[in-house]
Amino acid sequence: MRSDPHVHAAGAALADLVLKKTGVDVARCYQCGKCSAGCPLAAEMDFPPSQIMHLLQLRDLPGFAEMALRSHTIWLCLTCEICFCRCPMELDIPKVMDALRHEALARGMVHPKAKDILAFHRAFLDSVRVTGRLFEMGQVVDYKLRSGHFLQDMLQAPWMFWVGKLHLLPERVRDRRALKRIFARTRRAGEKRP
Amino acid sequence: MPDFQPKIVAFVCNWCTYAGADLTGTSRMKYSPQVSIIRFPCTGRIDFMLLLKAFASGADGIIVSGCHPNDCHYSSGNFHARRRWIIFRGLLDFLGIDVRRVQFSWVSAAEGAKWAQLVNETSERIRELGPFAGYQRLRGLGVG
Amino acid sequence: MNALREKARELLATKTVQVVIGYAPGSGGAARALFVREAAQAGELVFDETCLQNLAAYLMKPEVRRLGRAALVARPATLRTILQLAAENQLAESSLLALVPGADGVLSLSTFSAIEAHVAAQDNDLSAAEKSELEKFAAMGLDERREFWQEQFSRCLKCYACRAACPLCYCTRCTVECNQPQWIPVPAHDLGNLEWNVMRAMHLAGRCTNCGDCSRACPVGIPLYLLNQKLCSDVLSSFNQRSGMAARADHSLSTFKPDDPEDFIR
Amino acid sequence: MARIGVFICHCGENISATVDVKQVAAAAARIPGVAHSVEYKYMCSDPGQQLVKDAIREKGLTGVVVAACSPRMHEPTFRRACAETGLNPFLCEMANIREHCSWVHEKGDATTEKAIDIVRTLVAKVKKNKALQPIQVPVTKVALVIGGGIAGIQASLDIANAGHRVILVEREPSIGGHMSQLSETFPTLDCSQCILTPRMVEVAQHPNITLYSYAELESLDGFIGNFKARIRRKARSLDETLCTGCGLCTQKCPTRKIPGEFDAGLGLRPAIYVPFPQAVPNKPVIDREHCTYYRTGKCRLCEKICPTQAIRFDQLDEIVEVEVGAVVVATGFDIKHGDFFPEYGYGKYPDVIDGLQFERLASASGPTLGEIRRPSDGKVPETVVFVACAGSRDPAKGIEYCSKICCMYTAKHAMLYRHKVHGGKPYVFYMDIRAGGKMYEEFVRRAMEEDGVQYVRGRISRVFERDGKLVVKGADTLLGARPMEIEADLVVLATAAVAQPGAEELAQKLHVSYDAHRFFSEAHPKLRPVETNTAGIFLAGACQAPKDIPESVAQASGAAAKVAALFSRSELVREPLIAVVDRQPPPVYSSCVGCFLCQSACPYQAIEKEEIRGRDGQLIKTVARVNPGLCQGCGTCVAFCRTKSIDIQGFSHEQVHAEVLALLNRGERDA
Amino acid sequence: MKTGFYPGCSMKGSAREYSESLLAVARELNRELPEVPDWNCCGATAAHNLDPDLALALPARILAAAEKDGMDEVLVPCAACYSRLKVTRHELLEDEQLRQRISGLVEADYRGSTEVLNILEWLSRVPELEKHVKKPFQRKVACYYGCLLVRPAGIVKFDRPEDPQTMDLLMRKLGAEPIDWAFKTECCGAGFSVSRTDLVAKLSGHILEDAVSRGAEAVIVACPMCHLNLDMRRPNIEKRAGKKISIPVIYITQALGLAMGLPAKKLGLQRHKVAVKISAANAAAKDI
Repeated sequence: MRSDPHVHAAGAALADLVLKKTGVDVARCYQCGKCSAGCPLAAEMDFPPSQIMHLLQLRDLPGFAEMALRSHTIWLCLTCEICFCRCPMELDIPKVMDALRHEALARGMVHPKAKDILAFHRAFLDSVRVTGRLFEMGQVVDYKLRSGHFLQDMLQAPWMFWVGKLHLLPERVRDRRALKRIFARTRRAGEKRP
Repeated sequence: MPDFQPKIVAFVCNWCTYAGADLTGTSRMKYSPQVSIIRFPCTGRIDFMLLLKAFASGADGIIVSGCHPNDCHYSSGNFHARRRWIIFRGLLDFLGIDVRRVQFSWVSAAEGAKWAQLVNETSERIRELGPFAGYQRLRGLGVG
Repeated sequence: MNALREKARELLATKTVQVVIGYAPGSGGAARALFVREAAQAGELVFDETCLQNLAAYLMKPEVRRLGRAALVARPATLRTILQLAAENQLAESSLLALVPGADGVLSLSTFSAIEAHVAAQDNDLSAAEKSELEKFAAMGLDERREFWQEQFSRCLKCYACRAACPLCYCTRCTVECNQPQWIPVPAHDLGNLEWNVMRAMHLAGRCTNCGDCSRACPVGIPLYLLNQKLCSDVLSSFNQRSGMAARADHSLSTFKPDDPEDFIR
Repeated sequence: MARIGVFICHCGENISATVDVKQVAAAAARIPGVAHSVEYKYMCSDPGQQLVKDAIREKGLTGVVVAACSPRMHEPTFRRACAETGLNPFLCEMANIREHCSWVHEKGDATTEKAIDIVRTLVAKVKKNKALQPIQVPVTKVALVIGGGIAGIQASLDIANAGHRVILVEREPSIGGHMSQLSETFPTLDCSQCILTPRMVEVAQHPNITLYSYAELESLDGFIGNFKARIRRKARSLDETLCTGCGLCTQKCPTRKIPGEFDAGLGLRPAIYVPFPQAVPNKPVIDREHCTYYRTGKCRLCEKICPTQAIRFDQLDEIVEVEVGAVVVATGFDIKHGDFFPEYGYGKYPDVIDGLQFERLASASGPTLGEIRRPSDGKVPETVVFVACAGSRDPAKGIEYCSKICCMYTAKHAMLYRHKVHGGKPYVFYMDIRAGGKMYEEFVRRAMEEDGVQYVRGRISRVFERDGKLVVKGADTLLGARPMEIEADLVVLATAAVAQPGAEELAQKLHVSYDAHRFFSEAHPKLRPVETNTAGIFLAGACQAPKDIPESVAQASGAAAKVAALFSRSELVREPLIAVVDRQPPPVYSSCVGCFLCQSACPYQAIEKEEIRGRDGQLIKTVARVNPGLCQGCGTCVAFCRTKSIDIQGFSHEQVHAEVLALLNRGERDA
Repeated sequence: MKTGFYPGCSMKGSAREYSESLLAVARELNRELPEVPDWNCCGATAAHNLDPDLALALPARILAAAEKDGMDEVLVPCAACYSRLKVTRHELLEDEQLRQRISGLVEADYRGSTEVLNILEWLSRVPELEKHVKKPFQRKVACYYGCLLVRPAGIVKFDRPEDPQTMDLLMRKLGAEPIDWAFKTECCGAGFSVSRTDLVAKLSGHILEDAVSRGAEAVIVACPMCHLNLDMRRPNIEKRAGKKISIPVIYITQALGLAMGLPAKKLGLQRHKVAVKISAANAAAKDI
């Protein structure tokens, strides 16, 4: 931790926001690259994790930190925790990724290629909001509507019915009103949902 | 008691904590100015009577700090001190004196950051506990 | 009792000792000390439940020492006091023997090792009643304890009767008499009284053998025994040590173990 | 009536930037007993000191308080200045308003107030100071050097060549240390043993040096000039005076498959062994843990064949007591071993090795006679991955610091590999290259430019085994952190340099301080790098922090110079900050009642019993007395004394009592 | 000691056989596993990706319900749910202010007395598990832990994050021979099963290929998501790899059930995409 209070006081750099929300001080990253070396999806990413950290480190250089928000990386991160596990500085990178996702959503800076991933997550939460539990059938249909991928997975569904894995009717939480209230309260803090 | 500024006396040994506090300074780490240090050769030298005198003279809190176990410059002064404090603390508590006002600690010559943290946390705690009015009232007869 | 008198007579007659320090009936339900220097006088000795005083205190008085070798009628705490004084280099083995009256006669212990063996066999724990009183204190709130002691100490006269009665307060110059610096203010008032009593308790920590004479001596009835019992109990629980168990022993506060408890130290 | 002078230093702006020094000076002037109070920009400068000296003379000061930096910095300066005017130096005190005030608080009234508090406290103290006379103690002109690596060897030779006796203690059967295990040395690539062994022989032959190999320090008591060391000579199971070092026993010993320490576990040795051919002394030792005779009671083959009947199965450890005047600690370092890097398979895969093991592979005296062959199957590796910073600069592994030597030795390893295996492919994964040193950068450039070592900037994430290869998962941070996999035959981890096991215990025996990583602490990080906080004990080499050979040697010579300087005098002057027991005229003699609780509390056995006898020889009383030669001034006895009969000079009851009262603003009534 | 059971959504649907086999095994071991009353979804990846408060609120409601019901611990067999519950517990107990705020959000107070347990911890506690083995599972198996059972190590504090051993030890007790392999804790693609099937095919493909190349006859898992990716996504994996990969993927509870001699059907083995053609008893492969 840096002890000088003045550093954080000046301007609201993204790095400060990350520090506030996650407790992770990106200045501690010394760019060893161990996270990128172990990340299962680093090859798919536009900026591997160590570079995301470096973008945040360039706190005052216009446009750089924003590149992290607009990156595909933050949506590809699987939260597999291997980077955090091996980071010599013990930086909770997955938590930073979460914070960046939330910020990207709030600022409307989601990477275009993340559309499908985002659609899936939204369909998932919608299902939970309505039933309190994930209704896989409903979610898959919802996702297809949101993503436009109608054919994908159609082959799987009959088989899943067949082996008894997919139900036509959802499981439900009894106290669904309570769930709705939770969603209503957290929504205020979170993204502007469509 | 928002603007209560406690008076805290730190009794520290010369070799570890005094040097550690020097390091805090050399490293320019900041801490609360309510604490002042009195230097002793070793924690073994610190007479429990001095702690009583500090409270009697108006201290709201006391820090006693020296070398970590096995690191005493004099090899065992801190071990003797530790025994004395175990007993003294128990007695104070038995007499209804809040032992949270006396913070014992080990701060080595390398632990400048720990010193700053210790002082800040102790000041904060004493600030929360407020002035040591109960003890200071005993001075009523004006002897000090 | 007859055995005790017989033994005293014999010790004096054979000049094994020059004085037998024992008890004689006293006023107010407590026996008083009796110094028997002639065999003929031995018949005055008594020993019963009113004999509470720790006669070891007299061993430290120069006037008594001048009398010569003493036989001391000893209660359990007295024996431990003798050993503690020996451990503090205050008693020569040849200067005394201890008389322990029991159901079947009187035991004469003439060496420190004999006293040690006897002490090791006796019950040196606080009594159940003493323990429960300490527990009651521990259960009280901090403020409640403070108020209790403030009230008690407010009555202290600084008469030092506790000190005079205590066999372990043999210092020729007490801290309270030091005036450069003046550690403890001379007049009796709340602060000075607290400091005096804390100081005395600390100076007895690990040394006191819980004879209780300080409390009995206190003219205003401050339960000083509580402080001493608290410290006895802390010394035992923290260091597994007891005072007055051996004539050559390290004092529990001037020794240490590397793994003494330190959960209160940051 | 006290006449105290208060001298407040600005320390440039170090103090005056946050403390209102004028206000402090004004406040000090109002303290009763203060006769003079001034502030000045640099009190420690010549004119500043002159200010103090002039005031002492002109104002007839009886005490001086210099409010400036820590007494650890300039107390000696101002005490000397006082002494020059004839004022007893112990009547001068430092009020630390820099490290403990101006540097740690923000500018403001509270900070100035605190500075005034500190000054008032020290004024109260100095009023109670007494003039003291320094103590003279004799010096035993023998040095104890602990550790026989290159640092210990150098220190021993330098001290011995200065004409003083040296006792060199080495834990292992031979001196030589890590340097004797190295193949070549950077940046010259000269053979390590070739340059080391002549020094080892010189140690063995030097008339001033007594070598105790296979020995350890048991305890050290005493103080500068007058230490007493107890050394445990571990049983070699051998009469060294008879053994000729012929080596017959080591050749015939039937128990031969013990992983050898000298070869970092890669080679095998017998149960009776000499660690390496050039060992000094060249006398074997029996490893009792593995020896058949000690395990089963049968064998004794070595005893039978020894031409001089030197084997002693019943030999016991021997304790040697020596008196020495100074100690040089040169116990060196270790590297991190074991299950330290599960993600790299270190300790799991035989072909993931550490730097020291690679040294042995590359060394002509090593298990492969200098051929690079991997441990698992003896194959010559076609691809070798070298990993720098394996555990160093890694707070998650508990080691924040840079091990300092790895950048250089890794470059050396990669070069040696290229020299020995033509067509071999060396990769070095690194974070930064730290090549500060004479010819060091050039050396690393040579590895890249001439020897074709491929450097990849990044830390590897994982090593796993697949089809007989070690798959190294890394990323090149210079290429967009692009992940890469290298199939290697051998992986060499430059594991962190750490303190020796047992460093903590040794520090405790010596009463020297050590840091969080158990490296021994120097007295001052810049200005007293070879001294410890304990006078008379000096440091050399990597026991203080990771160091390479030239630095270790330089520090060893520095420590030796310090020892020689100490031994240049026959007597030392010590500060008289020691305990004294009160003495009074008859009939009291002393307020001490002779309970001797102080005696068991004293860490130095400095408290003696003194019998006071009358003119007739009759014992009047037995009281405590402090032996001023032994007392180190901790004051533990003082706090135990119920009659306040023991006091400590410099931190007396009166002094500290006055400080407490003054600090809390209540000192004036007492004044 | 009351141990509750949090099935999570997938164990009611796509991972039905995990639940079936767990309950069958629990019955056999005489262990009661009452469900957490009126439990809800833990929020999974979606919640923590999109909404930090929701990511804590959903698990907090579950924990509070379990605590209120007097459960000393909750068994969470799904590794993903386990991670969410464990992380939430950690964060709430670390930060009292946060705990109070989240308690307000979910209208229930979780004080931290209920612990969170994964399936391996639960099984490791069964005394003398080997005594229940009737048909030793004499197979070379690849124990696949995935990510969230062992990471983040500082929070889950379970086994070691690199080369963990708990499942290997359990399988050894069942008579199996766990192989030493490189992908024990590599990620399978997790929540991308539907949205980025291509990536799942790649990551899961690497895992299966390593297991097969080292002679494993089955992959043992303890997570419905891992199972989904390794089993149900097998067509995608095979398509990407350009070859047939027939190694079955078995929940540890199924392996245990087989070793205890329970019928395959009771353990839901028929619901797998990749046919499980091994029985526990012997090396002679036989269809079940």
